[in-house]
Amino acid sequence: MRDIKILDTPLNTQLCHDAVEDPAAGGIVVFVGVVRDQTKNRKVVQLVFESYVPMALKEMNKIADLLYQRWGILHVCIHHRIGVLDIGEIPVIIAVSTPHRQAAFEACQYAIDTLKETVPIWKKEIFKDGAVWVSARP
Amino acid sequence: MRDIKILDTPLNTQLCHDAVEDPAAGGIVVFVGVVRDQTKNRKVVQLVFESYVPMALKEMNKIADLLYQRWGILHVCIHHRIGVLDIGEIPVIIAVSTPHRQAAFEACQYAIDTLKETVPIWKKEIFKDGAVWVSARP
Amino acid sequence: MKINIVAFGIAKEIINSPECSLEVKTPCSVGSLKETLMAKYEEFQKLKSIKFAINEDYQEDRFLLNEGDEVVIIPPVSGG
Amino acid sequence: MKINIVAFGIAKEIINSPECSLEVKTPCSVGSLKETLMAKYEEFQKLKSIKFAINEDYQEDRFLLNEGDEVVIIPPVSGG
Repeated sequence: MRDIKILDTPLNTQLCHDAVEDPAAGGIVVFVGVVRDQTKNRKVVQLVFESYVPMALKEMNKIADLLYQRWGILHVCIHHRIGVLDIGEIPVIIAVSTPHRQAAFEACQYAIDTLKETVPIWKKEIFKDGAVWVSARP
Repeated sequence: MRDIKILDTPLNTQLCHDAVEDPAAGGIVVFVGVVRDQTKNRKVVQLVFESYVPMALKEMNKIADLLYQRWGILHVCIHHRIGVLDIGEIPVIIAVSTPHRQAAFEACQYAIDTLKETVPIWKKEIFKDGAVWVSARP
Repeated sequence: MKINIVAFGIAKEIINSPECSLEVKTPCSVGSLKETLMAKYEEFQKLKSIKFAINEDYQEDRFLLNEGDEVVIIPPVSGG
Repeated sequence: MKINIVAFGIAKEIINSPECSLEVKTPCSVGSLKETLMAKYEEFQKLKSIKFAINEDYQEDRFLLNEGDEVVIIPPVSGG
């Protein structure tokens, strides 16, 4: 089962965990991204995420395909939030279940690393005195 | 903050996640161990966990010490359950928060790998026609 | 032919609109569309990278555009 | 001296009790306690490994026991 969504409402860790439960699962690894209060020692006030949604879902599904092929995972849940997020809120959750735990760690880490490289979602950091689209400039 | 417990009641993923939240956290990794329905192709009915509790807590705290030293984690939560568990129930949850995600993955995986080597907790697999203390025999 | 282009993130700010259209020669590759765009909006040259999605998939410079393709500028992504 | 020993997991089944006591010569190391125990309960020789915790810490064979120490047999652990 795969549960891949882009949502404009708060994400829920328990929900993503439950989505990948299975009697054959020995391990579940959940990665939760959190909005930090600072970046490069500059205080962040809020983050704004926007996405090219249909393509983002397509790319997230490509990641899921690869997790099944390469790690033989049982289930994957990827939820990404868009809109305005405050410090401590959750932009992304990835949950993976596998028969043995090592594969769950590897697959989950691969998923978040790849998501950050390929999925068309953009983050703008809002500071007290300005705003920056993350990663845009060299 | 560290939240290290051995419990004889069901574990809760959300609770362990919440225990490691922090405004400075960029990533939270949660490992959830689950009772599988089989081991070496033999159908498991139940698991029984027992522990030398005071020493187990001491060893779990040693693991936590190392996570702080080696990975500079922000918080860790380790909950281990004892008693009789059915298929799909959760014997262990480890949640780790760090400023950057890579450290959270590494620290969480180190914690579960080490827990399985050093913490005095024993698991008995109950089959339809017998029972085995796991790992005891060569 | 006329190519309609959708922009997100910093690309939207650079063209100062969520979309624009460019008149290009036929055939037009992704690569030459990129050049045309960078000439018109010089700010794009300052980005770390710029990719294009055609009908919801990344495409290389040598990919040829058809009229009616959904063309989206993909500046460096930063999800997660 | 008399050493009281607590057992968990398969060790509890081998000695058929959650605890037992052994009479040992003084000084007695963890290593010689282990030998005494394995001689008395031969089933321990079939285990993958056997360790001892003295007052809630693992101790090596050369560690010397004191009367009143909390001694626990630690068969192969399998938590998680």
